[in-house]
Amino acid sequence: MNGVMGVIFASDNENKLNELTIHRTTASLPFCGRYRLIDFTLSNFVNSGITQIGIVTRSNYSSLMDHIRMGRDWDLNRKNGGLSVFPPFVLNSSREMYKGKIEAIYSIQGFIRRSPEEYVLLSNSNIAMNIDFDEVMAAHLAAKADVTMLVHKAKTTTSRRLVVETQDGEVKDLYISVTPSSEDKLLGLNVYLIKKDLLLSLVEHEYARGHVDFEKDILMKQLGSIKMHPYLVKHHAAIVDDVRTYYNESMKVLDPAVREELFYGDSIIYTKVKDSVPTLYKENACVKNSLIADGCEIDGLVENSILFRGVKVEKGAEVRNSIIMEDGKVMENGSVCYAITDKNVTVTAGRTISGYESYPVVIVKDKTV
Amino acid sequence: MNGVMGVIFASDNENKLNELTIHRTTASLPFCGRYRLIDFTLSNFVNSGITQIGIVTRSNYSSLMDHIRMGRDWDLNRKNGGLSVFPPFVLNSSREMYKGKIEAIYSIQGFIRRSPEEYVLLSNSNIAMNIDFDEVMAAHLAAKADVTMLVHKAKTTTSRRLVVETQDGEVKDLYISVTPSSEDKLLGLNVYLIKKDLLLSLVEHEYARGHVDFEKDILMKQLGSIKMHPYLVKHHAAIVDDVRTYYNESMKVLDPAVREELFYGDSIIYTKVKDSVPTLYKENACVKNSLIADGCEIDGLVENSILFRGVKVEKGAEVRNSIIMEDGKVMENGSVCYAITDKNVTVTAGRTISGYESYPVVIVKDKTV
Amino acid sequence: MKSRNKKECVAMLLAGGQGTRLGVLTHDVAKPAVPFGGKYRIIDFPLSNCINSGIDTIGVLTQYQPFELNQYIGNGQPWDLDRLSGGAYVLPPYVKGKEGEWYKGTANAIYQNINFIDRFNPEYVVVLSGDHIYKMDYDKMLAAHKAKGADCTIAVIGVTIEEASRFGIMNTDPDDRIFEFEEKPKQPKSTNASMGIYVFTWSVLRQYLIDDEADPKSQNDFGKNVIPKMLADGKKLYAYRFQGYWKDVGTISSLWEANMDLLNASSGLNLNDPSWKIYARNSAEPPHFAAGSAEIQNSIVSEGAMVLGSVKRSVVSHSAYIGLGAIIEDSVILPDAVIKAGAVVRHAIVAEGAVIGEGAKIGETQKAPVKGEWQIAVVGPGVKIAPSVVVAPAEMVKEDK
Amino acid sequence: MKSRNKKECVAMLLAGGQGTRLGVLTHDVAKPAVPFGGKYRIIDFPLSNCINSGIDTIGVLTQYQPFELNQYIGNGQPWDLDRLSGGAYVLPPYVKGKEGEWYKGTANAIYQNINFIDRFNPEYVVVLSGDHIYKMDYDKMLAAHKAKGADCTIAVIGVTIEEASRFGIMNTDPDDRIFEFEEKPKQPKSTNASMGIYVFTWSVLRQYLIDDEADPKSQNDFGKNVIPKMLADGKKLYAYRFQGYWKDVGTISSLWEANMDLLNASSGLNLNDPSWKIYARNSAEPPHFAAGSAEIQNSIVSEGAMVLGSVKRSVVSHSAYIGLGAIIEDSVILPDAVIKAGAVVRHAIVAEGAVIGEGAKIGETQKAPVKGEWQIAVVGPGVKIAPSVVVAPAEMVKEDK
Repeated sequence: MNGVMGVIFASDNENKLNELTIHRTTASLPFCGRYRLIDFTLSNFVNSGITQIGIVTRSNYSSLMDHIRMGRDWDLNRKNGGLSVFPPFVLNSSREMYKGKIEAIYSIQGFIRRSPEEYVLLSNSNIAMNIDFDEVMAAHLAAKADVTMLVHKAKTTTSRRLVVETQDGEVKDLYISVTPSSEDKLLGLNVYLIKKDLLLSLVEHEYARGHVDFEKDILMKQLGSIKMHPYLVKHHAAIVDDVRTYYNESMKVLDPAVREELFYGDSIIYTKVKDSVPTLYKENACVKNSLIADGCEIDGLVENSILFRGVKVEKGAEVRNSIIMEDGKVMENGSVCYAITDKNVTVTAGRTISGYESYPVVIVKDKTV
Repeated sequence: MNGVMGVIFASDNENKLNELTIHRTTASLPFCGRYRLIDFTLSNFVNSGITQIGIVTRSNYSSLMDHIRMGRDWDLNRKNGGLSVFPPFVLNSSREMYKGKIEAIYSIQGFIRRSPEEYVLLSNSNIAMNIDFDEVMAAHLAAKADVTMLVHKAKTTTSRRLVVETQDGEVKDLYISVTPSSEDKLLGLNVYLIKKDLLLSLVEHEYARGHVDFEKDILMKQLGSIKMHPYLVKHHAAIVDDVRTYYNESMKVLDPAVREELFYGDSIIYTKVKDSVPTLYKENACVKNSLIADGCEIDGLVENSILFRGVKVEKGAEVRNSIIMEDGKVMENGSVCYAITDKNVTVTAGRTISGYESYPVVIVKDKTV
Repeated sequence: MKSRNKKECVAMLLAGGQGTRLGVLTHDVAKPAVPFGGKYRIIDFPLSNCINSGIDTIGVLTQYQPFELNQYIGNGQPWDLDRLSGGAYVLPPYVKGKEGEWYKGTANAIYQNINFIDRFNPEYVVVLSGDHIYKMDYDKMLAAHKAKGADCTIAVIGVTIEEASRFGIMNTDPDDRIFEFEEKPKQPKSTNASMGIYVFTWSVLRQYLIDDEADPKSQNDFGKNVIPKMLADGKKLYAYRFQGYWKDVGTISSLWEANMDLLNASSGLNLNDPSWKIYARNSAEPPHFAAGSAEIQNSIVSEGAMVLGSVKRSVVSHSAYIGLGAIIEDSVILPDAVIKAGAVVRHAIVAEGAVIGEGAKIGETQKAPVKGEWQIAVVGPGVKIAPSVVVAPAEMVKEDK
Repeated sequence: MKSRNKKECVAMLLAGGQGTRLGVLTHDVAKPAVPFGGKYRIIDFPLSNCINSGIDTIGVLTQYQPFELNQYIGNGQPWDLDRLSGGAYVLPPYVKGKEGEWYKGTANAIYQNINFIDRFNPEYVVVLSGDHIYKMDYDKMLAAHKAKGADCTIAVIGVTIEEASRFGIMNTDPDDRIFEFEEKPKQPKSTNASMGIYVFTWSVLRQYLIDDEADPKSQNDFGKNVIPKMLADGKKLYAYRFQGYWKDVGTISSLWEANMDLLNASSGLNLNDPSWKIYARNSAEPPHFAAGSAEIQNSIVSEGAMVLGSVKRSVVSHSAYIGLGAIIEDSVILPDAVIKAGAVVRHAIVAEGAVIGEGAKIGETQKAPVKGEWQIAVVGPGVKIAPSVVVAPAEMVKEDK
């Protein structure tokens, strides 16, 4: 895959993730106990030999910068290629934030043009999956496609998703759906493989006409004029675009089969190494059906939950159906149920946080309840 | 020096550097043929064992990010400490740029507080010198100072400089001078060593009252209340704050004695390694009193000049008393005299660029003359 | 112009021989590469101590096939040892002159690498052992060495008078200057046991190594030859008193005990210390999973592990699997080991990649543990125990059974 | 779940013996560490070729004291070889069994490191030499190897029929399959000279190495034993034709010539190639300085050098000093060498840190050069030549004079 460079959009849909992205981009959203969402895309890229990677940020990207450092944990601290992070400005010296993917690509066209690779893989950062892009490239070449778009089979919900209708293995129609469907459809994963020159000429053309939406202003418009090939991702693929999907997709990972597909597939999923100690279970620990990261101390009950690194659950405390992010603390006899607590949240002794499966409560970073 | 962290302000005075900082911060201003200004401060820090370093940017920092990557060339790609680059926003989520050093420090107070070091070294990035900060610390402790400020002996010019008046080895008075002096004075180098707690409490106090200028609102105001110790830098120290000082300070480096002090003193000066080939002198080369970086090809005349990496001087071309930055090209019979050409400037065949010693002409990046 | 490779202090880590007292655990790997504490290897402790103490140039002296250590250490990145100059170097005895020779003793091992040390032109050399679990700031010891103007400083730890006869004992004057060194004395005069950690002024040690090598009667050992010779010559040797947890893990039972010490806050072995992290090469595994059927108490469990059974007072390392109904008590399960459904493991160490078949019984399955009488069963790396097979207490299983 | 250490292809770099033909230049360092081209060392070429070809795991086999190479390679960062897994490893012959032995031949050197290679479980192994200057994409050669389903692919370069009898010659059928290999044939049947670069399918080579080692009559050499045996067995060996500059720099005159080739665009040796950079450990020096008195033409000069005299048709390496009135012609001045005022150096190599006294005359100071009759004088590393001393053409100076 020496001929492919990667471009990751660090921010997308973050409005709907509200409290969880106040302090961070979607890319750096914690996921699965020790990861950030972007780890999956970065790791898939690296494992497929894509080592020239640009990340376009939009705002709140301190946590992202802190997480990726210069890519050492992904083996991306390279002399040629490696990671380039682009600040959220349109062009270099302006202070205007970019508005859509077209504008974002336009603003880094110099970087894309200068890179020696012939192809570009575009990806959002709100996807968790484990995939070998070598196979995507092989399919792209076999189909003689201009654009290959990754799709998976799923039902539409109220989230904004791109529905892909195909005929004879080619994309026939594309539209955005925001209404729930009863049956599986092919939904776009916002990952595209395309030749660099084609991408840049399409982007330049549309940007010059004031268009910014890649899906609407390029893909839908080019239907019929360029050959679009759908590549079906059969393994588990999670798209996180609001608090509900974040919660649901997190809980799915408690299923060993899903974990197998996400973590033991083609790619090793790397993340920032934090050198935590293993988790300590104390006298009164009772942990069931839960995913527990390193560095926790558990002396209470944990059930159907995900604990990130450094979480403390004290004696008599109960955590059920919840996601407790890094350094969270549930003190004696505290109780957390159907909740997502962001980093460094403390639930003081005896307090209760409780939401509903369909509406998990979110506690923002650094809060003490 | 395990107890000292460093904070570098990447942008200062850049208004006066006009054309040279359109595309970059002062910190990433090319200097001495293969360096950027910030290399000196970073290398002095690293050589003195200061490895927890924050860089506060202000704008146009893409070239800075590209230059420092994650600090690998300075051995700063570390698990604990290393480089942290802070975007130019006041606090995390705002879009307002910081206004003065006080605001900049305030905006990264979390980083400063969390770092385990007891002391902070504050430095602008427009200084080129070679210094051992261990000695500064020893002097600071010996003097039982609250703040140690680095000073050197020089005449004031029309540049804005902090004049330091001393009595019995202590700072007695501080004021800003913008008028030329006939005799040497002690001028501040904008490098300060101070205890973290003291710095943060001073900054908090002034910031809460709307003050932003570190020198005026903290140092001058605290005269008499805290103990300020001047540390005299005896070796060559260059301060670059406008095009004229940039030109003059560059030309000084043609003097072997100055080079000895800058490059063969306490610190090894590191920079981003570019793996250029050695410079090729061709049949008609004639090079006198000039500093020539790697990767050049010279077939013409070069005199009293500095050539950065990858510069080409073709047959019959003449370069005199000039600074030609990276990838500059002077084509056949072209002539450059008293000029500073930014990166990738081409002087086409037969053309002449000529300024005056007191007013060197500046040709902006990527221009073809 | 100064030398660009100079280091004030270089560490030399004596990674030891084949560690025969650890039996099957060191059959294929050098002792420092033995796993510890769920996600570490023994060598992570001295390496992390070095980098935390500001020492970034380390020679790892191993008698053994160097490849495993070479690969584990790699570019040194996990320990922040991927420096522009310096880093960690694995130094097996190499062939020179006609054929080359094994490291004859601890002093000879350093002697054979004088050229390596000289390349960094250090003022001091720290000599460390590769089979101790402890956290220590060598920089403080170095500062003491400098302050005393010592030729050699030896770290000592207080032991009980009963234990003292099992150690090398340093007898010191009130200023901590060592006037006598006794190896395992029957009648110990003090309780300052050597921890096998030395700071030497390199110019002094260098000459002693050359002289020691020239002495055909010498065993080329620090404790037996070099230190006594330095004392006899009136060199300035000082003891540096260390407070804190320190354990030699050169035997099965001490290795097991040190693992158990992690479960016990009062043991003094606390790795959850942000100011003194112990680094390890990361296994890139997801968090561990406790299934609905899991019962885990008083134990530590690391990343990538999958627990369906019951785990009490045990260490479960990364990527280990504990099947449904399996019972793990007072045991250490090393990385990638698989304990199948219904197996019982008590007072045992199950090594990397070992597979315990369904319903097998490993170790003490009857008696309750009595302190000091533990008998630890060991199942070797990759060994497969068939279903329902019984492995006796203290048994060491080298082959499939 | 896949193996996390697997590499498709591992490179083994035969860094050779003491390189006696290079005389004083390799007295203290292994041949691959000899400086070249102003800022490089010979080993930079194969290392850079590897990383540019996507091979990030390299074993460097050296007979010699490994410390200099160990330190030069360090964590591999200059060549982008500081990878999380893989990187460059210096592998001297180490002691095993009773004592250990020198690498007996090229094949034995790889044989002794089978365990190293096995740790990465590669499908292919590239075997390289450490004394050639060239730029080559091994990935293309590997692709050809795979496309042919070959057991072994050998890179060949076209030479003249006169030169052919100095090389190992591969006789091939039209499909480039090798049917015969002749070492320095008197009557060469073709002009395909082996470049000493092999791609092997590891499983095949591994077995051949084991068999070769078991054969007491074998010299354990690729060219003499392994390749002929594979041909005899009917294995699939293919030639891979290389176009471009390639030079063995195993002798003083060829090393000097290769340096001179850098000054001559028509030689085909162009290092100023952004798509195929040659990396080197950087010396962190400021740009070089040409003084007002300097005269430099048809030469290359590297960072940190200081030129006050006259330099013609020469290579001046980093940190070298050429004094006032000194004359350097047709010569190679290695790093840190000092040529004092008024000295004359012609047709010579002045090694690292050598000091040529004022007015000394080194090498051919009379005759104009005649191609093919160059006689290169060599002043060894650190050697000091006193003022006004004369060193004759072709003289090799080992000691101060």
